[in-house]
Amino acid sequence: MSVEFCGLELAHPIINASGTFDAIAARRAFGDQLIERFPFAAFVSKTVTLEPRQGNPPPRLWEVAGGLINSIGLPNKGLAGYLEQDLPELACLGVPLIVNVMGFSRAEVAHLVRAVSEREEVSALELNVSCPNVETGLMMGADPGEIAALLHRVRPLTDKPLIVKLTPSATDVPAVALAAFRAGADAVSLINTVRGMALDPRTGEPWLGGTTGGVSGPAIRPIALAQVHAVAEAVPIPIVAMGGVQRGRDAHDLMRAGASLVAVGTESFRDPAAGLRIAAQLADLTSTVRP
Amino acid sequence: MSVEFCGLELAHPIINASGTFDAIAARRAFGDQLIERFPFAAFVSKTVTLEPRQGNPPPRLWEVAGGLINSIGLPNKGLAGYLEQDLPELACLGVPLIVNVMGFSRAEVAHLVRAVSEREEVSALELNVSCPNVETGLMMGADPGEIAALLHRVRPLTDKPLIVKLTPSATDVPAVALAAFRAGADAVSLINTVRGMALDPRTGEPWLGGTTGGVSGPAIRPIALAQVHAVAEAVPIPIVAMGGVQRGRDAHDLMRAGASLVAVGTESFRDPAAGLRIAAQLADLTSTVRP
Amino acid sequence: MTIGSRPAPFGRRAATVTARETYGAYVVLRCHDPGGPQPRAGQFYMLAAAERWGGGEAERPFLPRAFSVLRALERDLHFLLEDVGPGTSRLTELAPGEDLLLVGPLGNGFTGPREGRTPLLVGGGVGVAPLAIWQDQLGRAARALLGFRDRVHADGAALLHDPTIATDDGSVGYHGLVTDLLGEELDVRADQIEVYACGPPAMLEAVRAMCAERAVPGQLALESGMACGFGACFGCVVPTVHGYIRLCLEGPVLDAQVLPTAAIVGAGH
Amino acid sequence: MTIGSRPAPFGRRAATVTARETYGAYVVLRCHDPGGPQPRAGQFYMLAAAERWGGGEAERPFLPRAFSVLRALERDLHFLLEDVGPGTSRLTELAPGEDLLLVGPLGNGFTGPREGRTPLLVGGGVGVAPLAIWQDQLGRAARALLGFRDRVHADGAALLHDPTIATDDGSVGYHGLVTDLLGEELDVRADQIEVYACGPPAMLEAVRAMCAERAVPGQLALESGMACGFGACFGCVVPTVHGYIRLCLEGPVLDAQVLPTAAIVGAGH
Ligand SMILES: Cc1cc2nc3c(=O)[nH]c(=O)nc-3n(C[C@H](O)[C@H](O)[C@H](O)COP(=O)(O)OP(=O)(O)OC[C@H]3O[C@@H](n4cnc5c(N)ncnc54)[C@H](O)[C@@H]3O)c2cc1C
Ligand SMILES: Cc1cc2nc3c(=O)[nH]c(=O)nc-3n(C[C@H](O)[C@H](O)[C@H](O)COP(=O)(O)OP(=O)(O)OC[C@H]3O[C@@H](n4cnc5c(N)ncnc54)[C@H](O)[C@@H]3O)c2cc1C
Ligand SMILES: Cc1cc2nc3c(=O)[nH]c(=O)nc-3n(C[C@H](O)[C@H](O)[C@H](O)COP(=O)(O)O)c2cc1C
Ligand SMILES: Cc1cc2nc3c(=O)[nH]c(=O)nc-3n(C[C@H](O)[C@H](O)[C@H](O)COP(=O)(O)O)c2cc1C
Ligand code: FES
Ligand code: FES
Repeated sequence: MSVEFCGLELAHPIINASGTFDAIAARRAFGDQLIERFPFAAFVSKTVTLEPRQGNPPPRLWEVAGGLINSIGLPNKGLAGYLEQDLPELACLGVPLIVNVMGFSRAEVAHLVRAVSEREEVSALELNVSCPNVETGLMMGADPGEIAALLHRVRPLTDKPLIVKLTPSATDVPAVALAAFRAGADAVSLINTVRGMALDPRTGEPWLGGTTGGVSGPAIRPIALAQVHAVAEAVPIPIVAMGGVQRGRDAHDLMRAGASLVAVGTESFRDPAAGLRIAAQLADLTSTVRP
Repeated sequence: MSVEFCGLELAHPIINASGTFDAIAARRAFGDQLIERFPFAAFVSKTVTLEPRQGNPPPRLWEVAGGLINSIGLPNKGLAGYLEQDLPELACLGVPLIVNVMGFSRAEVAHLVRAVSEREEVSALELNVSCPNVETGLMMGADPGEIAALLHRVRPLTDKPLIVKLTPSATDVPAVALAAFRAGADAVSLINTVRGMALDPRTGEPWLGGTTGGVSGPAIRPIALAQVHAVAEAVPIPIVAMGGVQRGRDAHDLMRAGASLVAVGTESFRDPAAGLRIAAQLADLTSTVRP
Repeated sequence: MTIGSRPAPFGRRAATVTARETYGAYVVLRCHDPGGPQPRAGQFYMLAAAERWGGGEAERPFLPRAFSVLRALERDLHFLLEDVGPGTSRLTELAPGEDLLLVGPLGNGFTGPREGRTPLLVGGGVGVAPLAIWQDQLGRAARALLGFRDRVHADGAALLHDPTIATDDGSVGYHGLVTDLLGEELDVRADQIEVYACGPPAMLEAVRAMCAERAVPGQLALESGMACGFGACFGCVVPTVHGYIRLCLEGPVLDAQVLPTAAIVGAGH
Repeated sequence: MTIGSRPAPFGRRAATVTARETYGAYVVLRCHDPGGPQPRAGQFYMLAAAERWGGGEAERPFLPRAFSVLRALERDLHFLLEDVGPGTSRLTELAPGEDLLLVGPLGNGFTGPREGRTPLLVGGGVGVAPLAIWQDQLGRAARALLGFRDRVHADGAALLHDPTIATDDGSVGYHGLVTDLLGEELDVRADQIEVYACGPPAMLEAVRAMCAERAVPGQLALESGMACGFGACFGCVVPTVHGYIRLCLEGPVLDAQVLPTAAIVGAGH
């Protein structure tokens, strides 16, 4: 099952979705078994921003049919904290590290890309563009022009593979993917969570501290499959697919639709070792399907 | 619970979502009880197009977590067939009729609006704009400019309430709603289904005859709530909200978020009389909440 | 009383499971349905478990599932189920005392044989269900040819009176396809028979082709994926010579002649 | 053996339910967990039913649910459950022989009282759960003050040794709040007590305020909505004087002093 992705050699095609697995916390909970049986072929960090962030006020979670809405708000230690404290610890995981970064202006993203890229522990970068550009007011990831301008700025700053994580809420996601490809992205990843909302059953007010949040889990799996399929027809670069993957068959479907790697997010909340199970199920399916 | 909507007096705020209840077929299955206990305060037709349509090749359905994907493809008798055969029968339902129409060009929509609007059995029109404009190539419902141009063309053609049914796949749904309002829409309805896909577990090929389809049911309820909330903040006109409504509380949530009416779609498949149950549950909730 | 004269009650109603029996690979569920009318043979119901309909494979089931009525006695409805996925898995584990939610009877059902013809029932697998109630109504003289995969499935044959059995593996009865048995019958008396068939798509298609070839009238009880069962979703269409028709409304029993093929895409498992 | 020295096994494992008992409004589930380490008092597990986790109210549950360990004896884990929604509804209907899926033990647990102080356990409602195992470990001399809504809930008091009981409606024991009882204790010997408390947000907040006022050390076992239980989702944060902390990782037991409030938004029901 070993696979090549943007020049990286991975043991299998299953990685984690950004922000859904904290390897350092998991090691505290599960000890060194986590390292011995690390569930992912590469480890993707939670989104790192330039400055430290507290994240959104709680409540941050709301369960829905086949999934959940989260309004976490990207809490993180900020670039410096991440590079100093987390990266050295993550380097012990024994799998390639992909660092997910987000900035609120092109200059911020450029700063992040340059600084992260300098670190040899880092194998690839993922750009989270599901946020507005404070300069233009446009969602970076929803507009082909924004994406192109962003990549023209940051692409020259690193030789490492650059993955652009698309937002599912664009009118024309394949057009955004195409713009990213043309401007030099090495791969795209999709889908990020889909905007959703819930009301407090007692008060009728928005439940989530952040008012709205993002839906993840099997509820969005058919949406992910459709978008991956459409993007695969639009761009020739590798795709990291995610959205509601629970079983090997879901991963297999996404790969049939054109994905090179599949990321597991919400399912890890239900089963911390979901990545291992899904990778094994996928290997079974692949060996049965192509004997 | 009686409500006023664009000048219509409705017995309660629950109507059906277009294409999810065929009153004529239901009368064949359930007899006159259907009329005696008609579950909706107004009846919305399945989308009517200018020409008759067979719809997509089967399979047309795929069940997913908390919902289903459909790729029905708008089969209908065409405008003439609808006006001649269906409308007289629907007039016996005893509730206001809302006719949903779709055209593939502004001229087609204009033709449909004019012809439908002439019929006195019709209380209001709903424009289904979840399709590309063959003239411009743009999704009519995803682009504010398209919507404005369409409404400038068709708004003068009818005095009846004109509801624009928004597609949930636009980057900025509130902007589309605002364009519709400014160009004279009396109300907006949302959300239509969300594009999704499934693969045949045996062959790995797309399962649906139409390749992709639309996800409906509780899986999309949090998405609907978020979009209704955002649109309600953007426009002052009434909103018909739909998407995964299963219980009175779901309808109540959508009304809290800004809806005037709530439409029930997929839940009618599980329970043909769902509309009655939901209207009763909503009445209970409303009377408890505002004593 | 006119059988099947009343339409289905509007809406979904609860019916308590009164018995659960296994017939080899199949489960028969009986439930008490005091509110419903007597169904016609060939009609079907949409069923769901009242509790915990969901949470199975891939977080399904969500929609109700269609089942032919197997037998209807004294306000008790019987259904024959094969566990092929999350919906049938949930239903087949229901125990007496638990509730079903049902809508029905739906669809059209079989009509009696044309003048001068005797009925011949041809069933495959779980498709024997509508033939049992049809035999109840036609009388025991109505002969049945039933095909099954193997011995454990052939136990389903006990639901009909004196059937001739074929199995794919020869473990019970004739070793081969039930359509071989049908062919033998048709060779002898094609002009005296009206065929009533229900079974997997490939079998139904073979039956259709045989009937077409010999101008034998046939009524085929088809399956297709259904969401609603009462004409609301347009999801269950099958192609006919008149275009697509909603199987839940115009079927599930269709005259073999209207079908270009009875091998419905996406049906069966 | 050092109690609680081993981390939780990585991943989710099945544990068979061995007993189900009711204590008034509560259910105690026992399950056999040969693979897991001995939990510490105050630690918790993420639980789900192995079958049919889903298909309840609003098509939930989907995520596992957090439960404090009530007692851990001979590789058997006990949990105390109150049915408040689709997850607890499904879990409380599990019968012996059915499987749970569990992850844990997770979180930090209580630590022994500071030099010179004796423990006083203060529990409200289903919050008595972690106090039972803590009393097991501290010894029966550890006194417990327990508050319940009414008689049917007060049956949960039987899970601890010789507790002093308060009920909101006066049906059992003291008529009033358990924090009234705590106040009386603190009035007498604030300098000799360390408080261990678990219960609904409003009760915990009252306890926190009382401890703060009289400089009494307190360890509060909190609740907040959790998706993962092992630090993966950042969903369970509660505000502390050091900023937000993940309750599943840094808690669920927190020193009362770090909390600006123990009335956690969105916790409880
Ligand atoms: C009119 C009629 C009468 C019937 N009578 C009977 C009867 O008497 N007894 C009986 O046992 N059965 C009967 N059936 C068939 C029965 O309805 C199906 O077996 C049942 O719906 C399967 O549901 P499931 O959840 O168990 O399996 P599913 O997994 O829903 O279905 C099994 C098959 O459906 C397809 N499938 C797989 N995944 C999906 C998905 N996500 N969405 C949609 N399709 C999928 C595949 O082809 C799979 O093999 C009848 C069907 C019809 C239409
Ligand atoms: C560390 C810890 C230990 C715990 N120990 C115990 C214990 O020992 N015994 C025990 O009985 N309980 C315990 N709990 C609480 C228990 O986890 C909850 O009662 C349980 O998760 C409720 O799940 P439910 O599905 O039954 O109800 P839900 O409906 O999920 O939850 C009930 C409450 O959650 C909110 N809510 C409603 N709908 C939703 C939704 N869609 N998504 C999110 N929230 C919603 C509301 O506030 C509602 O009143 C503990 C919790 C934690 C964090
Ligand atoms: C709790 C939570 C936190 C997330 N945090 C991030 C994040 O920090 N950065 C990011 O790019 N995506 C984040 N995501 C999105 C996931 O990476 C993934 O795109 C999405 O959850 C869909 O996958 P899933 O359905 O398997 O969870 C988060 C998702 C969840 C559920
Ligand atoms: C089977 C099916 C057919 C539909 N057909 C139409 C249609 O003809 N015209 C239309 O505007 N919307 C159509 N819709 C969309 C619904 O009106 C509604 O917007 C959507 O299903 C969300 O509501 P729900 O989750 O309650 O089903 C259809 C939906 C389904 C499931
Ligand atoms: S199943 Fe819905 S129309 Fe036939
Ligand atoms: S529950 Fe997920 S981080 Fe605490």
